[in-house]
This record gives sequence, C-alpha cells and structure tokens, in this order.
Amino acid sequence: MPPEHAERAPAPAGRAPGTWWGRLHGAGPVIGLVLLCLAGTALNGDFATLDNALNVLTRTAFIGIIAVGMCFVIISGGIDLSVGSMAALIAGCMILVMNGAAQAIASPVAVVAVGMAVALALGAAFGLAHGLLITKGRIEPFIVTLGTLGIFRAYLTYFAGGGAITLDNALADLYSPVYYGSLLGVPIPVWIFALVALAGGFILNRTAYGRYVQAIGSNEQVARYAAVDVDRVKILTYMLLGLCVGIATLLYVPRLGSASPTTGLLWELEAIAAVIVGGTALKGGAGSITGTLVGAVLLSVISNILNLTSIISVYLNAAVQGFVIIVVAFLQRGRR
Amino acid sequence: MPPEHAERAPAPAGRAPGTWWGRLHGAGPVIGLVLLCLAGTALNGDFATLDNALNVLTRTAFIGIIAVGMCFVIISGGIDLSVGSMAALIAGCMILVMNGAAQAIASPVAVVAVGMAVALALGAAFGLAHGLLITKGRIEPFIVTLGTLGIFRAYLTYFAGGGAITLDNALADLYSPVYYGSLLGVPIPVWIFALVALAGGFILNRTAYGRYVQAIGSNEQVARYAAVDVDRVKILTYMLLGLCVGIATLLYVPRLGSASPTTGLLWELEAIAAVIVGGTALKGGAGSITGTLVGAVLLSVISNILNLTSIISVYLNAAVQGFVIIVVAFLQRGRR
Amino acid sequence: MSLAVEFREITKAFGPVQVLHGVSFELAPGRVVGLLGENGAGKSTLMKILAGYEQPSGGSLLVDGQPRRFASSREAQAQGIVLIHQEFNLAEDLTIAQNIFLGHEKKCGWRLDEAAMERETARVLAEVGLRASPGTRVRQLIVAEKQLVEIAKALARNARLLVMDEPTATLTPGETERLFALVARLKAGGTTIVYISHKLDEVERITDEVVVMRDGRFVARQPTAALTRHQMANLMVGRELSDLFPPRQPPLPDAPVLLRVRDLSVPGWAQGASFEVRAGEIFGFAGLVGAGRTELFEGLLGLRPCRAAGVEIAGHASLPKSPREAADQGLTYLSEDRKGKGLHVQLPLAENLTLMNLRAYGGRWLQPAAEQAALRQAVAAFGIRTGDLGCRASQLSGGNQQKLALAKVLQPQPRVVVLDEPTRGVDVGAKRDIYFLIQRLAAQGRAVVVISSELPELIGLCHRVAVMRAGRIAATLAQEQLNEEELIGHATGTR
Amino acid sequence: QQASQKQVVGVAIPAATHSFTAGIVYWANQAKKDLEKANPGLQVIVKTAANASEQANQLQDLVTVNKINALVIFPFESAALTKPVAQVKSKGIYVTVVDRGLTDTSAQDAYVAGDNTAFGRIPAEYIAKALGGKGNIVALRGIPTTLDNERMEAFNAVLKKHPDLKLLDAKHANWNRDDAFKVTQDYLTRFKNIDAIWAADDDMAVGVLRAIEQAKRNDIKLVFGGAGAKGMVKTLMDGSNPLIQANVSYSPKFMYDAIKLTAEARLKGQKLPATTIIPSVLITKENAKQFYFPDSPF
Ligand SMILES: Nc1ncnc2c1ncn2[C@@H]1O[C@H](COP(=O)(O)OP(=O)(O)OP(=O)(O)O)[C@@H](O)[C@H]1O
Ligand SMILES: Nc1ncnc2c1ncn2[C@@H]1O[C@H](COP(=O)(O)OP(=O)(O)OP(=O)(O)O)[C@@H](O)[C@H]1O
Ligand SMILES: O[C@@H]1[C@@H](O)[C@H](O)OC[C@H]1O
Ligand SMILES: [Mg+2]
Ligand SMILES: [Mg+2]
Repeated sequence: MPPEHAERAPAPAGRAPGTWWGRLHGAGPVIGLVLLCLAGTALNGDFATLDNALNVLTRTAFIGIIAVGMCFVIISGGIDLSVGSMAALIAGCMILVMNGAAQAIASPVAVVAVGMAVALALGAAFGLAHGLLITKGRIEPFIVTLGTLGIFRAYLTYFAGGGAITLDNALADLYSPVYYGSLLGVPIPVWIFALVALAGGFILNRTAYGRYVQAIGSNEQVARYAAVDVDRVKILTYMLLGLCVGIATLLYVPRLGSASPTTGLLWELEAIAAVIVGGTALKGGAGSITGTLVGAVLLSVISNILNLTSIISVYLNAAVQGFVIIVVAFLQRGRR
Repeated sequence: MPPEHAERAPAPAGRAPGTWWGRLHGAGPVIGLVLLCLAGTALNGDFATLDNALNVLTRTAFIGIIAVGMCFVIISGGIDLSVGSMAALIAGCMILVMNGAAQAIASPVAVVAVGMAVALALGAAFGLAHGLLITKGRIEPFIVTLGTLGIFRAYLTYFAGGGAITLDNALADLYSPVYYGSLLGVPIPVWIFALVALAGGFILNRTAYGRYVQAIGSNEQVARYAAVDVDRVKILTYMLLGLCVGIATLLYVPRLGSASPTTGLLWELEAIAAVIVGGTALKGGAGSITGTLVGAVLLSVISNILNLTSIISVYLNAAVQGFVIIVVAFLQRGRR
Repeated sequence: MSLAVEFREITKAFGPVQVLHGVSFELAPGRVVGLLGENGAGKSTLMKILAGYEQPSGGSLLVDGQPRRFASSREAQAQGIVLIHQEFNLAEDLTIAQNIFLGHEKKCGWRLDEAAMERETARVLAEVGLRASPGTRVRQLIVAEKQLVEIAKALARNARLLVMDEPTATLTPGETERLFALVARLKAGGTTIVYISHKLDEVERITDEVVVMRDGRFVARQPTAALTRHQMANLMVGRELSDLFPPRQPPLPDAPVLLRVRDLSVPGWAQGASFEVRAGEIFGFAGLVGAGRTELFEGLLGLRPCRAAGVEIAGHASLPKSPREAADQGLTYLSEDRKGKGLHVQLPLAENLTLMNLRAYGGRWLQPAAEQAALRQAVAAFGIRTGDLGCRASQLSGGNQQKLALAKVLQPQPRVVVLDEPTRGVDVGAKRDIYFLIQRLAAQGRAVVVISSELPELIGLCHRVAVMRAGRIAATLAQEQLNEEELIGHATGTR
Repeated sequence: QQASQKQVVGVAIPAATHSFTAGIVYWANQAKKDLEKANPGLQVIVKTAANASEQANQLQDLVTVNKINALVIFPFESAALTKPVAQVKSKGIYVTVVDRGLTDTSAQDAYVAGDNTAFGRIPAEYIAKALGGKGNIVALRGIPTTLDNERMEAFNAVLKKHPDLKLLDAKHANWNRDDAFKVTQDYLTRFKNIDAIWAADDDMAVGVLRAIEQAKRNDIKLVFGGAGAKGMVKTLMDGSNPLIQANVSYSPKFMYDAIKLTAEARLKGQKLPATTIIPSVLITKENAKQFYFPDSPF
C-alpha cells in the first residue's frame, strides 16, 4: 500500500502533524485491534489459531470490500445508506439470471461468468443512478440512498415473492470454490479483499481521481474553482462503491447460495462504521483505506470473540459491540 | 409558531431572496404533502375524512416529537442514530418501574406520574451521556450513537428476557387515555405533538440557545470565536433530543402497554428522514421545525395511503415510499 | 476611556514553530497605530493574543498598566478590546444581524429582542456604508460586503481598542474612504486603533505612528510623519526596495487575441460586456464594489448562468460550461475569495499547489516526489514563508496563502489567466515580486487579466483597463489615459 | 481419553428480536441448563444470530474453535443456511435442523419442526365455521418469508372452498405490534364491515385488538392470532376478551425438545428419526391450560 497522504487528518490545533503524538493517535484503531486480539487470546486459546484468523478475514471480506468503496464516498462528503439492499437485489438478480442462463447456455462456467458480469454491471448502474440523482438532481445523498434502500429491497422481495431466490444446485457446486476455495493456503475471498483494498489505496492516494475525491470532500466550492469536474468525480465515486458492492455480492452468493428480503440487512451501518472506526470523519475531506481495513477487521473480531466465549448473556452481545466501538473511537479521538 | 428565520434558504446565486421562485422552493415539502393528499383522496374517498386525518396525526406524534429534537441535533451539525433503541429502553424501564411502584405506592395516579418522571429523566440522562461523549470525549456523534444504538436495545432485550415487558392491566387502563383520549375532539398525542413543535420552533428561533445551535452547525469555529460555549450548547441539544424521546415514549407506552425488542426499530431513520425531507440539510447550519413537522406527516401519509389501497403488490410498498421521498426531495432541491 | 496596552517579551510557538520571539512595545492610548510587517511577520498572531483568540507561550500583556491574560475573546471584549479578523469569521447560514450579535444577543427575558438587534444592525451598517438589509444571509454577500459586516460587527461592540487586520484588502476606494472617516470618528471618540495594512499610502494617511515587525520581532516604532512610504517598506523587508513596478513591454502589434468576449451577460450582475485581450497584454478591470467584475468572470467560467454572443479562448470558440472546460481551453482564474474558493485550507500545501495540474505529476500514478519538488520550487519562486513544507494551508499567514493560491492557478501554464485581486493581503516586497511575475507572464506571450481594487496597481501594471459600473463596461482606457481621476470618474459615473 | 468422549452440542438460533424468537432463546437456554445438570459430560453452547451471515459465521466458529460434535440449528433462513450447514455436516458433525427447513435435506441428519400449513389452515377453518361460511375477513401477514407464504397459501386454500367468505386484503405487519396497530387502523377506515381478522401471530393480535378498541367497532366478531403466546393463551383461559376465541399452537418449546432429543441420542450413540413434526393444533378455552408456560417469555 502506498503511504497514505489522505491519512494526514487535520492535526489538533497547534500541533504539527507527524509528531509522535500525532502518529500515536493515527494508530488508534490498530491499538484497539491489538488489544482486542490479546483479550480474545486470553479468553480462548483457540482464538489465536491460523484457522480462526483466516475464518475471520474471510467473513470480513464482504463488509470490508463494501467499506473500501464507502470510504471513497464518505471522503468525498457523501453517504450511501442503500448498500445492504443493493447487495441483496444484486444477489437476487444474479441468481435469477444464472438460473435462467443455465437453461440456455451449455457451459456452466459461462453461466457463472455471465452471473458475475451481471453483478458488476448492476452495481455500477445503481451507483450511476445514485450519482446522477445526487449531482444533476441536486438531492441530498442521505435522501437518495434512503429512498433506494427501500426501493432495492422492495424489488428483491417482489422478485422473490416474499421468499428466497435460490441458486440451482449444480451451479452452486461449481461456483462454491469462489468462496470456499484457497490459493496458497489463503482463502479466495481474502485475496480479493486484499486486492480491492490495495487497488483502493492506490486510487485514493496515487491517482488524480483520488486526489479530487479528497479535494471535493474538503471543500467542494474550492474544488470546483480549481477546475475539478465535481459532478463527474462524485458520480464515479458512487459507481465505484456500486462496483464494490457488486464484487462483495460475487463472494456472497457462493457462500449462502440465495437471496431473501433479509439479505444484507444493516450492512450499510456496518460498512459506514468500519470506515468511521477506521478514522475517517463523517464530514469527509480525509480518510484512509488502511484505517477502513482495520476498522472492518476490528468489527468482525469483536463478534468472533463473542462467539468464542459465553461469559455474558446472549442478550448483551450488541451491548458489548457498542462499548467496544465507542472505546476504540475514544482511543483515536485526537484525530478529529 | 413564530416566523422562522432559519427557514429563509439561500436563494440561487445572483437572485435576491424572497422572490416567488425562492418561496416556491422553500415550500417543496408542503407541495409534496398537498399532492400526496390529493392522490390519497383520489384513490380512496375515506382518506379525506376527519377520523383518518386524526389517526394519521396521532400516529405521527411519536416520530414527529422525536424529529423535533432531531432537528436541533442535525442543525447543530450532529446526528443521533440511537433514538429508536433509546425509546425502547425507556419504555421498558418505565414499565418495569411502574409495575414495581404499583406494589409500593397506593395511588395509581402517583404510579403513572412516577413512570412519566422516570421516562423524562432517563431521556435527559441518555442525552447527557451522548453529549458528554461527543464533546468532552471528542468522538464522532455517528460512532457514539451507533454504539448506544446497540447498547440500549441489548439492555432492553436483557431486561425483557427477549420477550415483551408488559404494563399491569390496572395501570394500563388508567394510563390509556393519555394515548386514546381526546380534548376538544383532538387526540391528546396530537396536542402534545403540537405543543412540542411550538416550543421547538420558539426555542430555535426566539432564544439565544437556538441561535447558537444554528451558528455551531453553520461554522463551529466562528461560534467558538464568538465566545459561544459550544460544548454546553451541544450537550443541551442532545439532552433536548433525549427529552423528546422521553416524551414520545410517554405516548407510546399507553398505546400498546408493552415494550419489546422490536419497539422503536428504525425510528432513527424515520426521524432523520422527516427532518431532511423537511428541508434541513444533513450537514447542519439551517433548518426548520415547520419543515420537520411537514416531513413527519408526509412520511406517515405515504404509508397510510398504501394501507388504504391495494393497487400495487404488497411487496412493493417500501419501493413506493422510496420513490415518493426522492421525488419530494427533488421538488425542493434548489434549497441546498 | 482610551486603553493603553503594553506587550512585554511576548513569545508564541505553534508546536515546534516559533512565531513570535519576545515582542515588546506599547500602544499609546487614543492614537491610530499602523502595524507593519512582511507576510508571516506575526502581526495577526500578536493581535490575536491581544484579543484573546490565542494564548501567548511567554511574556506578558499589560492593559492600562495591569497584567492581563485573556482566556477567551469574551474576556478581552469585556475590557473593550475588539479584533476585526483578517480572515472572515462569519457563519454563512446566519443573517447579518444574527452574525453581528452572535454571542452578544440582546434579550428581553428569555426571548431574543430581534427588533432591537435589527435596529442596531441597521445603524452600524449605515455607518460602514453597507446597503443591505440586516436580515440578509451572509452567504449571499460578496467578499467586500462580508468585510464591511466584519467591521460593523466590531462597531456594535463599542470598542475602546479596535484592531483592524487588513480591513481594506478587499475594499474599493469608495468604501475605503468611508472607513477612514469612521476611523477618524472613533479616534475622536477616544478609541485606540491598531491598523494593519500592506497599503502604505493608507497607513501614511490615517495613522499617527507606525510599529514595524519583522520575523516575529519588534523592529521599530516611529511617528508616521517622520517616515516616507519608501522608508516604511525598507524597514519592513530589511533591505533597500527599488521600483515597485516593472517596465512595461507593449504587446507585439501582430500578437493574436487570446481572449475574445462579445456581449457577455450574467443575469443580475453584468450586461453586454465585450472586450479582447491579446497575447502579451495585461488587461485591467476597475470598478467599485458591486460593479460586477467578479461575477462577469465567474459567468465566463460557467460558475453562474450566463449567455454571450461569442467567446473565444486561445482559439477555442465556445463558452466554457465549467472551470474544467475553461482550463482545458487554456484559461484559469484566481478567486478573490481565498478561503471560500481559492484554497483547501485543510489540505497540505503540495496538494493545493498541484490540484489544477495533476496530469503533470505522473501519467497513471501520481508522483509525490515530483509534487514536493514543485512545492519547493514554488516556495522559492513566490517567496512563500513557511516553517514546514508539510503543513496545511491554514497554517500559513494570510499573505503567504495568497502567494500559494497564485502559484496554484499558474500551475497548468494557462494561455489566459484571470487574476482577481492578486495582491490581496500581500506585503510590499512580495507585491513587487508578483508584479514582476505578471509582467513575465505577459512577456511569455500569455494574456493576463487583472481585476483589482487598488488603482495604483492597475495604473502601474496594465496596458489597458476596462472600468465597470453597475454591470456594464463604462469605458476602456489605454495606458496613457490611466490615472486615478479618470478611473474613479468612470467607475462612479461622474465622467 | 475422557476428553474425547465429551459431547459438545452447538445450538445456533436467531436472536431474540420478538416474542417468538425470545421463546426460542428461552427454551434453548432452558435445555442447556437441564441437560448439563443431568449429564456432566455434556456441554451445550448456545449462539444467537441477528442475520443469516452472522449465523453462518457462528457455525464456522462452533466447528473451528468450540469443536462441537453435534449441532442443533434453527436456521435464520432456509436457503441461505443450507450450504453452511452442509459444510458442518461434512466435518462429521451430527446435525439437527429445527423449524425452518433447509432447501437440501441431505445437509441434515434430523429435522424437527412445527407445522406451518396447519398454522394457516386451522384459523381459516375455524373462522369459516364461526362465521357460518359467510363474511368479510382481513389478514395481517408476517415478515415476507417462505414460512409466511406457506401459512398464507394454506389459509387461502381453505377460503377457496367457501365462496361467500371474502378476504378483503392481506398486508404485511411483520410480526410486529406497532405495525399491526397501524395496518388495522387503516383497515378499519377502509372497510366498514369486517367480520373476522386473522393476525398470523399473537404479537400482531395485540396491536389488532388495541386498534379495534380505539375505533369502538362492533362489527368484528373474531380475532384469530397464532402461535399461542402466553398472554393470548391466558386471555383465552380467562375468557377475558370475547374477540379471542381460539388460537393455534406453534410453541417455541420444540427447540427444547430438539436439543434434548439430539443430546440424549448422541450420548447414547443413537440417531433421531429423520423427521419429527410437532403438530400445530387448535387451542380453545378447554385445552388452553396445556399450552400455558408462565415462565417463558412467549
Ligand atoms: N495555527 C498555526 N499553526 C502553525 N503556524 C501558524 C499558525 N498560525 C500562524 N502560523 C505561522 O505564524 C507565522 C505568523 O503568521 P501571522 O498570520 O501572524 O502573519 P502576519 O504577519 O499576519 O502575515 P500576513 O501579512 O501575511 O497576514 C506564519 O509563519 C504562519 O505560518
Ligand atoms: N439582483 C440584482 N440585480 C442587479 N444588481 C444586483 C442584484 N443583486 C445585487 N446587485 C448588485 O451587485 C453587487 C454585486 O457585486 P459584484 O460581486 O458583482 O462586484 P465586483 O465588481 O465583483 O466586486 P469587486 O469589485 O469587489 O470585485 C451588489 O453589491 C449589488 O449592488
Ligand atoms: O418468528 C416467527 C414467529 O413470530 C411466527 O409466528 O412463527 C414463525 C417464527 O419464525
Ligand atoms: Mg495576517
Ligand atoms: Mg469582485
């Protein structure tokens, strides 16, 4: 990952960035993660095994990939509440298309490829729609994506007739290595997650587009005067997020093989939380992909540890997660 | 309601404010509401009856009251995701306290009074906790309230053993007029809603505190330079919202006499949506209570109309809501 | 009732950067003191300490002989010390009246006394000469109007000591005159005034004595009458300054027209503007505040709705729809509103500098090393003073921010460049550098448009000047017709 | 070698988000308590999940870290959990599925379930009889799911046989009291003559009753809930509300039975019958006592 300029968040007044103090605060989420891992190991020796670590990383992949896209949107000063519903609708459409194509196309590999293409195309198209409504329609991103949150899920429910859309068995078997397979001992989803994060980091910090995203989030007016094509950059940002949702769905479908009205519920909160816990400010302007990554892993480690132990009432799981999120955010509070 | 200065939105560049064009845009949500009501009447004659109108207003009361508090928080540049969970926890605690007090205190009226006091005190206390974490702890409001969203609901579930906490029958009968009763033909919740909105409008536009809320949301640094006690104002804002949640709960409990883990689910989205549909920008600085009111009513009218007709698949209700929200927002897009 | 203030060995450090190195001097009560110094000399910082916005790292502050330490601006204002900021401090979503009384609201009981506040606002607005209703939202004001609101805000505080940090940087002669009358009235009423400005003619006219600072240190204190402008400038920069303006080289007779505008109208602001600027030409725009110069060019850049009979930029015959298109055609624009439109104050210097020209810093991937090199070059070429190349733009002094903004719009090597108040808040030394730079730009065959409220600047620099009045170009004057009476005459319509 | 004989039973269930699932959680914990007390070599680990992927994660963790030998799962969702459960079974772990069946039955060893068809059929038959085969009905459905569809289909199938019984509308109130209150209010505004309301879950019936009470409507003769929540069973026993005349059983106690059967069979090295259906039966005033569990949250 290239060194992240975007990470240089406004330092606390009167403190120059790059001092040990600034660096320590920048490391907030990492410290949180390390502490949490120590706690996990103390609570259950099996926490620190390679298998468990890979399990956690694999399941972080969905949210993590979406969070990378969300990071761009938030840095640009936007928000997308619809990602969970969008993932569900994409999963549903993808399965319907694959089941349909299986009749027409002989090669099952081709069918899966068609399904994947559909997922990515839909993601980009939904992102484009968001971007257009927000820039050309001049509607608050919160409203646009709150609206599509309902719309996407309703259409999935409609297509599924209230039930679930399920992938044909033969296809499911063919497709499943995409989630369950490994390469050099590392599960495929972890590879993809890593690639997406790396690409995200590069785009954010090493391309003109990434710079524009930060500039727009920092002050849209100034960016416009500086000849940045604000609308185009914003639209691309939502499309990028849509693509990430599409990629995440590619991994989701082979895992659970179906889509239903509850698929992806509250993923938006998780993805946004990963970004913000990772040290990006909700108001935009600056943020980091590494932080987002750490944030996403941190959130799944919390629930992993809760699964591995039974020290507190099952009813209170959500409370523990809440406390940990607040504490981690507190550790890096100076960065605001 | 006092005339709302905060409402006078920035007119498009180069145009003096107060032209018919500016006024038209300011009226976006009202126009949306009127159109919707016309559509409702066309679809079902019963829509335009007094009874139905009172039903809708009565059920809007919860969200509406919370939205008034939320309006302050959003204008000040903050956000509160926890209000739904907070309402549920307050309802649960209130019922537990009342059931407990019924053993100790003879007068049932006194018991209900104690319950009400507990609800308001809890609301204010939770708001205080939010305010302190956000200002003194310097944690993003999004994170703090995402954390407490989980915490509040987890504790309610814990207290309820996962089920429902139900108010004793005798108390429920005594308390129920607070929701079901009327004064001069208008249901009590509507009166309370109106009072809260009036008070909210007055505080926002006619007191120094309200002015500071707007100033902080517009530019926190400027407010600080003007010697506004930013932390105190912010804390008060979250407390005000907490109080509103407490008041909403006072009305909620007599309705069904119970609280369960599903109580208040997604109220936060509804309350925020009411504020934003009402023309307040998510980034803060300016907004209006009247708009919020209209936004809240508009949202309940949509689902009321959907219930009164069966022209589209039940699965698509959420899609219709989504479309309407986006369209209304589009009508007033010039206000940004 | 006048206040006497004494600084004793005041020091101030921002992190590792030492900004004030033990400054000591006195402000005599009831006088108008000019505070001079190069960009980054520490003038604003010292005044912020006086007015309670910053805390000193060391030394002491005496007010009427008593040692004081103001923890907030409120405490300073309680003593009657009021600062008009160099950078605006206005909440854009609030109205003028609401801004003026922010933190000092008048109340009757619980309620705000809006009527009284609006009355008082109307009074101070009249005093500074701003014709706007107290209920106007600040967002709708232009830069100069915001400056007047800042001044009005200070008036509403009944100051005993008033610090004005470059109040006229964005004002045109008319407003400036009114401000001077105001200063005289305040002085007569016993108010002590500190006047920070890089416009030495103003300093000469209205101050009783001057204090000069250099590199965070006190340098000199002299009665104004004892100094010439030239001497002031030399004291500021610490060396002998020669001619302010470069010799003019007329554009070649066959130089192509790089910017041709026919009948451009920006509804509500400007009507039927036509002009041409040739390669190698420096073309000035004069006018009073509100004449519509800024808006004319914002329209040309696609930032405001507008129409035109014809626009040609470096051979491209089309009206740009956005600054992006304009830049692609070879035209860039420096905004007069540094903080709101010019710079990303929260971003580091390099990222500001290269934003308009990222293509030059890497094909597919950006090259941070190249960006840093460009920053070092710009810092040297434009004389940007900063302790740390990695700092954010907000940490630069006002004048140094201006230099950075100028460097930024020149990055894409535009064929046509429009500079709106290019020397706003820049010290004399740096001003001279900028004039020479503009001359060099022209000599390289670019077309340069300079919008300025400083008449000497237009007169000393331009080949031709268009004067705008009420949205129309009232006259276009050739170099030999340029003098103050002529320009003011056309601007006010008395000629 | 003692250790290898230790039985670890993993229990994966949905989190308590409404009364019914609260009952599931309650009975699972009850089973854990009773079984661990009775069998010292037995450990029962209960995990609750808020959504399908969380449940899939928990299955992984139960296998990888907790090293379970048997799994009892109430799938959050049928289709989505099929693959993850198959993975568990492929590791040689004995799998009992409860209620929401998998789409591929080869992924399970045993299946214990309530009867959703009866859950929809019984109220329809009861209403038809009570109204003499003639009248207007409105229905409130649960969260859109396969199981809700099954119930609705069974209900409709019965109505087909009674041409004079009219189902005016069926809207989703998501097994939620508040939604049910609003939907019912609007039904009452819209339809001036309703004879019976089917609220396909007792949580929704609570909201329905309040809305009727508020509107002071007396055309409605019957409100039929479902699943036998303790409050409703109590009302039935006491005869305290004339609108509530019957219910249909669908007790979360089958969770307890499923865990108990699985654990005991595994301790003895036996298998369960492939399918155990816990019948849904009509509850009336007469047999209500059998279905009343005052300690359960449901
Ligand atoms: N918040 C800050 N953090 C770090 N350095 C700062 C900060 N504010 C000012 N400085 C530095 O302090 C020095 C003095 O700045 P100051 O604004 O006082 O200059 P000035 O004399 O007002 O200049 P100008 O004429 O350009 O307004 C500058 O070098 C500036 O970079
Ligand atoms: N609707 C309108 N129609 C015509 N004139 C208007 C209208 N609204 C405002 N004005 C005038 O136009 C002025 C706007 O000034 P503008 O920003 O165009 O000046 P400028 O020449 O760019 O200023 P500067 O000389 O400071 O750069 C206002 O002060 C006002 O007098
Ligand atoms: O939660 C559901 C419950 O409420 C319904 O009545 O029966 C099936 C369950 O899954
Ligand atoms: Mg300065
Ligand atoms: Mg201008």
